[in-house]
Amino acid sequence: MKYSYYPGCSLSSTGLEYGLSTRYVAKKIGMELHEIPDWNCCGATAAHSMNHDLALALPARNLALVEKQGLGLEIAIPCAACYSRMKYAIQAARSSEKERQKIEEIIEMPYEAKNDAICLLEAFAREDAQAAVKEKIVKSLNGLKVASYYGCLLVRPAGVTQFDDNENPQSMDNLMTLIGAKPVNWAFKTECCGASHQVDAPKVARPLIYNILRNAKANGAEAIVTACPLCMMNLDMREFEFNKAKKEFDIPVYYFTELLGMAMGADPKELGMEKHFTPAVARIKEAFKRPPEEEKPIKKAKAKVEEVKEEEKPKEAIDNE
Amino acid sequence: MSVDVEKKNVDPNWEPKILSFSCNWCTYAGADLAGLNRMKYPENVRVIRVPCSGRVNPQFVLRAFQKGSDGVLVCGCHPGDCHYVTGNYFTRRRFLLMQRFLEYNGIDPRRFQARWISGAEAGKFRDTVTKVSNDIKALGPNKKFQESWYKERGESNE
Amino acid sequence: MVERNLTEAIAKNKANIDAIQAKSGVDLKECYQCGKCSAGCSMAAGMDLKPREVVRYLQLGLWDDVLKSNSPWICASCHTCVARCPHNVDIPSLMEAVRQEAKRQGIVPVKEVDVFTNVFIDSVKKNGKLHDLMLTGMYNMKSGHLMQDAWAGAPMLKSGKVGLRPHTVKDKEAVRRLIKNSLKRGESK
Amino acid sequence: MSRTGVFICHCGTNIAAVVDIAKVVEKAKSMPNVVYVEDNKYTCSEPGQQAIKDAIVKHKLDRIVIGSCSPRMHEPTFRKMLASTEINPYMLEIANLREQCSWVHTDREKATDKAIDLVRMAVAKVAKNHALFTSSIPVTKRALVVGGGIAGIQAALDIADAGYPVTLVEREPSLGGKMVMLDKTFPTMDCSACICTPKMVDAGQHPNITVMTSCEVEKVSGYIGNFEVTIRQKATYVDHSVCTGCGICELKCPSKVTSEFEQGMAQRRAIYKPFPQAVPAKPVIDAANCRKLNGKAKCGICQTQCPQGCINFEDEDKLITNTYGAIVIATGYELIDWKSIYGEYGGGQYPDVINGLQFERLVNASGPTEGHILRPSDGKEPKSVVIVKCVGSRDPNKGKGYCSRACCMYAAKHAHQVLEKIDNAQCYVFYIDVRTAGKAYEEFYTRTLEDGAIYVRGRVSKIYEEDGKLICKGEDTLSGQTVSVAADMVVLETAMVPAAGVEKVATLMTISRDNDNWLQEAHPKLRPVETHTAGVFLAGVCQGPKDIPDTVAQASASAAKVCGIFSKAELQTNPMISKVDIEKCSGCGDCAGICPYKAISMQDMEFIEHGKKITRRVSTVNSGLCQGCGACVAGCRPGAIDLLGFTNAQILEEVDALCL
Ligand SMILES: Cc1cc2nc3c(=O)[nH]c(=O)nc-3n(C[C@H](O)[C@H](O)[C@H](O)COP(=O)(O)OP(=O)(O)OC[C@H]3O[C@@H](n4cnc5c(N)ncnc54)[C@H](O)[C@@H]3O)c2cc1C
Ligand SMILES: Cc1cc2nc3c(=O)[nH]c(=O)nc-3n(C[C@H](O)[C@H](O)[C@H](O)COP(=O)(O)OP(=O)(O)OC[C@H]3O[C@@H](n4cnc5c(N)ncnc54)[C@H](O)[C@@H]3O)c2cc1C
Ligand code: SF4
Ligand code: SF4
Ligand code: SF4
Ligand code: SF4
Ligand code: SF4
Ligand code: SF4
Ligand code: SF4
Ligand code: SF4
Repeated sequence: MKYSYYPGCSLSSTGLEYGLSTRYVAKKIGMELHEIPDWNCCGATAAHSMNHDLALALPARNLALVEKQGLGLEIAIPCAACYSRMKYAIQAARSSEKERQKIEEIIEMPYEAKNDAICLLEAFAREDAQAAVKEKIVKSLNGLKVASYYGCLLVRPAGVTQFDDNENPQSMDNLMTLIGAKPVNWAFKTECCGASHQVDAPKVARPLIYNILRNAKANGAEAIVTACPLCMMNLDMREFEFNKAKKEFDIPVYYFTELLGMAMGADPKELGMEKHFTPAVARIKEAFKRPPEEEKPIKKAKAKVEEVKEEEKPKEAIDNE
Repeated sequence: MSVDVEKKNVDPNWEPKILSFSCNWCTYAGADLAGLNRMKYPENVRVIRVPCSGRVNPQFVLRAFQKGSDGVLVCGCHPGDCHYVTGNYFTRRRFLLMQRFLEYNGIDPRRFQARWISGAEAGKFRDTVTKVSNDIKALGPNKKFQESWYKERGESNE
Repeated sequence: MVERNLTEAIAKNKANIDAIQAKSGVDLKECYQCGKCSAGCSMAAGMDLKPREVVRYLQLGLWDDVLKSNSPWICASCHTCVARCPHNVDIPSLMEAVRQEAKRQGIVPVKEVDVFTNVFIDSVKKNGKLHDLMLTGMYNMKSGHLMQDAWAGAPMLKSGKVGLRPHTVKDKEAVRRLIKNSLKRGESK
Repeated sequence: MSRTGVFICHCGTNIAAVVDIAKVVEKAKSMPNVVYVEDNKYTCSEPGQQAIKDAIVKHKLDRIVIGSCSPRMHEPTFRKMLASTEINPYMLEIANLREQCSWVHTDREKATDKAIDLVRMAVAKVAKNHALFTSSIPVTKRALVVGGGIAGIQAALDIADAGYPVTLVEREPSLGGKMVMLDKTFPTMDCSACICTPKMVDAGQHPNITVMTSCEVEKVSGYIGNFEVTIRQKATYVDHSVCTGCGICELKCPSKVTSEFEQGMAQRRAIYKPFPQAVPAKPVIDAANCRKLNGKAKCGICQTQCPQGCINFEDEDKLITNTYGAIVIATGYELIDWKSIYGEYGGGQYPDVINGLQFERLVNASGPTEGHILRPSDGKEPKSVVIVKCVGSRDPNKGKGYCSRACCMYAAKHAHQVLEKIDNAQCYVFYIDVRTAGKAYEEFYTRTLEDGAIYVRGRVSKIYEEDGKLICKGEDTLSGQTVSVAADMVVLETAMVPAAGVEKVATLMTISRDNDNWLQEAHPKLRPVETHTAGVFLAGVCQGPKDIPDTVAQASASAAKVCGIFSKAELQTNPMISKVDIEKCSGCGDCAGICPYKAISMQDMEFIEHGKKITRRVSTVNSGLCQGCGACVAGCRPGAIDLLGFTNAQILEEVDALCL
């Protein structure tokens, strides 16, 4: 579990908690994250609104720095937007020699598109990480009902990201099950949250957040988990805003790393969890106090007993006749 | 390994002679369909109808090169779709042997191609023929093989 | 509504529409107008032309309508449409190509989106990294939405989520050159 | 010296517009052995053919070349014409001047040059042609029908009624296929079971029909007139010869599993008949779910309960071999597995999103709800029903590119049924096009609109559950509005795909499949029920999506084809087969290994060599089996085997003529 690490701009600003909790959890499970030296902004949605080449070049400089870093590792990226931009850049550079050379010319650095990028969620969804997480769990979320929200950029376009199903992904749900939470079956896992348009076209974009929250609520979610600072920021901040107008939602929003951290016994402060707009600490503390979920093996045993009984019945019937 | 002839002194109006052995059930039907659909392709390919690509003796190919053909194309049904069940598997095997043999004798392997074209793939027929024709045009006339072939026997190539 | 003269529209705009197809890699003929894209589009409610209509208008040669449309500016590039499209029509690429072309001609139907983009890139140009406070401040100023999200400023400053001083890259010059190089190449792709 | 006549066809202007006919004629005159050349406007026409016949007499021709359309088009025509002359029908070669010349080229000069080459090649080849003679083989007048849906049943009945014995092989425990699952059938809305079950019974009782259920074809060899077919009778563990179908066993069996027939919406037992009117009306044991047979428990209840003592747990698969003169394939279809490809429709997580066949069972009076349309999730009557068409059809990205052809109509049927059976129901049909190409179909669709069905033109993008409703999001592309419907139940009209296992059937019969795995007919318009394997015919959906009227029509057509074969005492063989020169044969046996039809066997033969009798192994070809592929020829090193009609000498002449 060794990765080059591209935190992206958000993790030192609006996504502070994500950065803190990622560091915390990674350290716990022995995942090495080697931050790319002197990385720059990936350009997010703005660069590709403006110019195609710029949208490739900004992430490509970071990728070239990874090659210069020389560790030969995959790059783990916590932010879905950064992840998407990096994947595009890698794909473009690999698509043709011409394209790759063009990128090199623009960034004025050698770039061979050697390293792959994965999202941080994928790094944690891998078997080795899951096993390590399992070992470090000290508290269970005791069936806390969580709606895993993946957003668009982690899973779409499938040809670029090549990660999980684009309508009903499972990787975050699996991690949540691992720490004792209960993922709810809901329908807005990969619906768009409006991304940057929350700022520049709020009238159109706000309802998207509202619908996401509504569907999570309708399906009984007590919390939403995310794997992207933009999704998180949008949901958390706008839920707070909606509630100011009318107290309608009581669904704190978390980074999956925060919940992993909590299950590993972290203090909420270490993870930055008090920084959310929608208060988030109480819900977890309350969950920890719940009675533990019934263990599954017990259920199984019961079922077995029933089955045997059912088979015995007809035998009696024969004897009677 | 000897290389193909250089393209020196080639008449600009020169048209290659390309022979295509096409199986009756797939490629020949595909070629007919290309006609029905009025598709256009170069005129320099002549089709010889065979019942199955598996019918093509290596001897035919040799003879074609020997007599002045610039390229030979063998076409049949897709593997698994042969009208005669397995004929094209034999074609495939023979084709590889043949190509190696020709290469050994100094013929550019691009001059001898095998393709799978079904009766429905009129477009593929057109594209294949066009590509092979362009490739061979780029390679220029085929002389080398004939020369060596005849020289070995102490004959001239005329 | 005025009657559209298709003979004229198609003849007049063929070159533009061919160019947009080439640039976006979208073959407009692929779309058979099933509407699945519009139906699933997250931003459709704010679009004057729904994604399907953008394609349709282009199919019919109604180029000017599309250039002036707000849809390419509102599209969030979420890729829901293309993921579900039966014919894999890459609408986000099409939107992007139209938006860039509109901008080139000075047509900016949604000023805010343009301002946001420019401010964002300015911030990157200046520091190599994004400075949220500057982004929000400059955006509000330039877009005229002075008080937008101002309520969030104080708590975020307090929690350290936004800082007064930007984070910066060390090699600012490299990033600046990179941006210059990209923009200089313009649409040479 | 042979005397070749060359006839160049204009095909109106089809050839003449591009190829300079006069020049071709001129050149042909100087080709070797050519003694006569003429051109005709329409060679295949009555006068065109007469002109050739006249020329044959007048110029004492002994072989001819025709430069015309593709030999795939008119070779049989011209062979037939030659049959009425002095010349053997096989003394003919055709230069393809239309499909492979005038239609694909525009440069007149180059096309003409090519035409000349093609004629020269044909002239060279024909010089080496030999007279060939067909021989005859006897016909076994018994037919095999594979697949017992309505297509197979109809074909079997028609052949049997014509007086020929038929074996009808069905892999399920009963005949009936999909049709017997349906409730009513468009456009007449007659009860499907009422018209289908009598046919099943007819087939079951017909003196000329042997119904073999729980059977599959295992092996096929031979050729038209004489196919040797091995059928695997799967173990049923019930002796049907004594079983009375009383059903006691079924009632007592404790092992319940979901019913395939009821589309997963009801249960059946491990010993079961798929449905009450099954033909044969006798149960079978499903070994995988029988507690005794799968080793999970001792059970054996059915055995103790059966008054006839028919249960035999030791039953085994049996192989039965018989000879058939012709085969009809009618393996039908299944519905596409939409759950694995449409995550946006919930991927199967919502029980009230069902497919069309499930709906058929729900409205069917003998179905799990006795004909009441009730939601699978909670048994409540849905008041608002959404029907989504083209799910998996016309969607090359996720499903299939083709149109499934019957769903537009049965979607209208389903809408009609919803509105008829549920009071105050709302029914929304999301569609892209409404295709009603059949007699009385458009009228049927219009009636559904009159019933009050709301047709919305657009493909649904997402279906999800919220507050107990299924939210369907679509666009009404006619008004340009995005719309949503809160439905209680959603019916997805999903694509038809070929029945599982069709690849095996196709391979056994050596017939080809198209890109979507539908079985390939010999010609889409003019030979729609034939295949490229002589004596094997197609009926029903196995050839491509269609509804019942078309299925039945095709089934009767294939039956007519079979009867056509059986009406002859003997069949004429294809004389273009391989032939061994035993003098040259080294007995290596390579050819026998190559032949895909097992037409070649090695036999010991006695020879007189140097006055001495010796025995040598040589190759012999079975003329009934040889299909004329020529693979053996290319594989014979000593050149002992040759393919008549495409001999080495003929092809080499063609090569030489081109390379001149
Ligand atoms: C929901 C729905 C509603 C419909 N409603 C109508 C309607 O109202 N009107 C109408 O005209 N049409 C309707 N249709 C279409 C109709 O179902 C078909 O046209 C018809 O059933 C096709 O019959 P078939 O015999 O070709 O295929 P099938 O009914 O599929 O029969 C094929 C049979 O072959 C068997 N089989 C498959 N493979 C093998 C094998 N390898 N060996 C042995 N046996 C095998 C199968 O078990 C099956 O019994 C509807 C279809 C659907 C899905
Ligand atoms: C414009 C057009 C384009 C088409 N294109 C296509 C196409 O591309 N592909 C396709 O598959 N289909 C096509 N079709 C359909 C196609 O024409 C028909 O499906 C087909 O020709 C029907 O053949 P038929 O023998 O049933 O009828 P017809 O061709 O009408 O033949 C009936 C014959 O019976 C004769 N006749 C009528 N009454 C009597 C009588 N009382 N006594 C004796 N003789 C009688 C008529 O003179 C006629 O010769 C097209 C149709 C049209 C109108
Ligand atoms: S989903 Fe695709 S095919 Fe359908 S209207 Fe949109 S772009 Fe066209
Ligand atoms: S990519 Fe754009 S057009 Fe497509 S669904 Fe998302 S917002 Fe709508
Ligand atoms: S023989 Fe062929 S080419 Fe000549 S008229 Fe008939 S169809 Fe046309
Ligand atoms: S109980 Fe025996 S006779 Fe009756 S249906 Fe069952 S197997 Fe047949
Ligand atoms: S043995 Fe028992 S489980 Fe098996 S079929 Fe008979 S009754 Fe059913
Ligand atoms: S028949 Fe109608 S519903 Fe079915 S695939 Fe074709 S157009 Fe779609
Ligand atoms: S391959 Fe030729 S030589 Fe060998 S057995 Fe067959 S016919 Fe005889
Ligand atoms: S020609 Fe083909 S089918 Fe005939 S014997 Fe030879 S290999 Fe077998």
